[in-house]
Amino acid sequence: MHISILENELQPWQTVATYQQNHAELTGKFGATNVFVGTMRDFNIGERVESITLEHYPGMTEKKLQQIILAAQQKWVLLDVLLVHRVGKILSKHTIVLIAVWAIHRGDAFDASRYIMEKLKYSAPFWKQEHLFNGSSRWLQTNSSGYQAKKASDKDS
Amino acid sequence: MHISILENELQPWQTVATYQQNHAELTGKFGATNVFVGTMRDFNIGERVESITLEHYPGMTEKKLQQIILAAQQKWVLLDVLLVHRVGKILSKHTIVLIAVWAIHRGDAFDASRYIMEKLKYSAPFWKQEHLFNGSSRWLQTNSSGYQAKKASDKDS
Amino acid sequence: MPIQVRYFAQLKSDLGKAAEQLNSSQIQTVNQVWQVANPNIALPKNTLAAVNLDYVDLEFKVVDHDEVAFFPPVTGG
Amino acid sequence: MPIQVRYFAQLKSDLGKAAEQLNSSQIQTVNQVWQVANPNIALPKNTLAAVNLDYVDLEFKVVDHDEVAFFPPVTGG
Repeated sequence: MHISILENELQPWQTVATYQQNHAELTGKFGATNVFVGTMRDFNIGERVESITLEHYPGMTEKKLQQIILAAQQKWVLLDVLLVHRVGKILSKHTIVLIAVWAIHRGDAFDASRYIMEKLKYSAPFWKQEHLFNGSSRWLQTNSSGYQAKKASDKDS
Repeated sequence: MHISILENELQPWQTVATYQQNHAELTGKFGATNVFVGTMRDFNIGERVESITLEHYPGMTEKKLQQIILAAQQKWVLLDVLLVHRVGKILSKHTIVLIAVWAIHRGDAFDASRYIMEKLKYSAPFWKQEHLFNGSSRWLQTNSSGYQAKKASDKDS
Repeated sequence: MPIQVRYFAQLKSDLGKAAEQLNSSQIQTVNQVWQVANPNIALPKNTLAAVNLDYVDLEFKVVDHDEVAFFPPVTGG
Repeated sequence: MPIQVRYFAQLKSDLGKAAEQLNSSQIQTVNQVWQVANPNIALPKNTLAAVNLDYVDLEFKVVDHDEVAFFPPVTGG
């Protein structure tokens, strides 16, 4: 398990490739890798967004993310999990979060990625403040209702 | 939508990064990307596997994969789908299949990736012949029961 | 009528042939394609069939110039 | 008893403070931490609380040197 809270730009595919290269002990063992990447869109709630500031609660963030991944490891057979989350100022089009799960079987990789992402959205102490092109800023009030809810009401990534 | 049947080694993360770079029209629009990668393991059904030969039915393969992705696009709101499947001789530890889905919302990206992968496993005309380290070869008889089935009986990636 | 027949994977190995052409006015269904092409061999259980690149059942009607394929359960991905 | 209090995100902006230390023998619960720290302000609806980096409810008992945090619903990912 590797958790990283990153202040700089995140290159998701290069990060996964490098991580996999540096963990040669996994090679030949995993049959299924699932990677989820959350990216900042240009638009949100009808407004053009220039950037966000992602605040978090240092210490609690890492603890909570670790608890989430440990819970996933209890539920599914996982070989490794990499979780990287940006904080600070993030420009539109940039990566916000990366979750990579290596497993023997695909069911575990799919289920665990999804579980980790949902738990993160609802319990990891991150807060987004959006900076609009019109110069104003706003705190996001709630996160999306997630994949379990009706798809039509799923307003966020 | 892009479907590729590949005779040469597949570098999954570089492939996704390059595809995304070459599709600048997606940038800023997608909030969620899900990538599934299936990789050849060292071991299967208790034997050390040196390589596989992946046979397919040219023409039907492409048609079937296209039908699967079109069906996914009917079910979920997707911005783009990339599917690359190896054929021919594949060494242990090498990538077999890559499915990348770009969507606005994460629920769509997760659901569609999973759907495409399951449908591919059960209906795309690919066949694996395993070459063991003891010199013998065997055709795989059935694919795994998938993620819907009991996890304990899920014997394949 | 000429019908193209193709075999894949273990079925191809077991039969020792990958493709053949049939010309018979007797053939109406996919099942009959198999019977004419392999008169002494029962169609192996679980064999899948496709006509012109789409899955069909064994009672599917074939017509002139169809491509009929027989193969074992798929194991890709 | 000394208790560290922290605020995040919009709550921090609204209150105009990020952290403070309380010293009061009156405090037994998280709810009382808020009341002593913000005597004239009702705890905003949906506010979440954590003690020593774990979520708690408002009746959770605090002890000396605890770090108590208040913040709005999270919106990461």
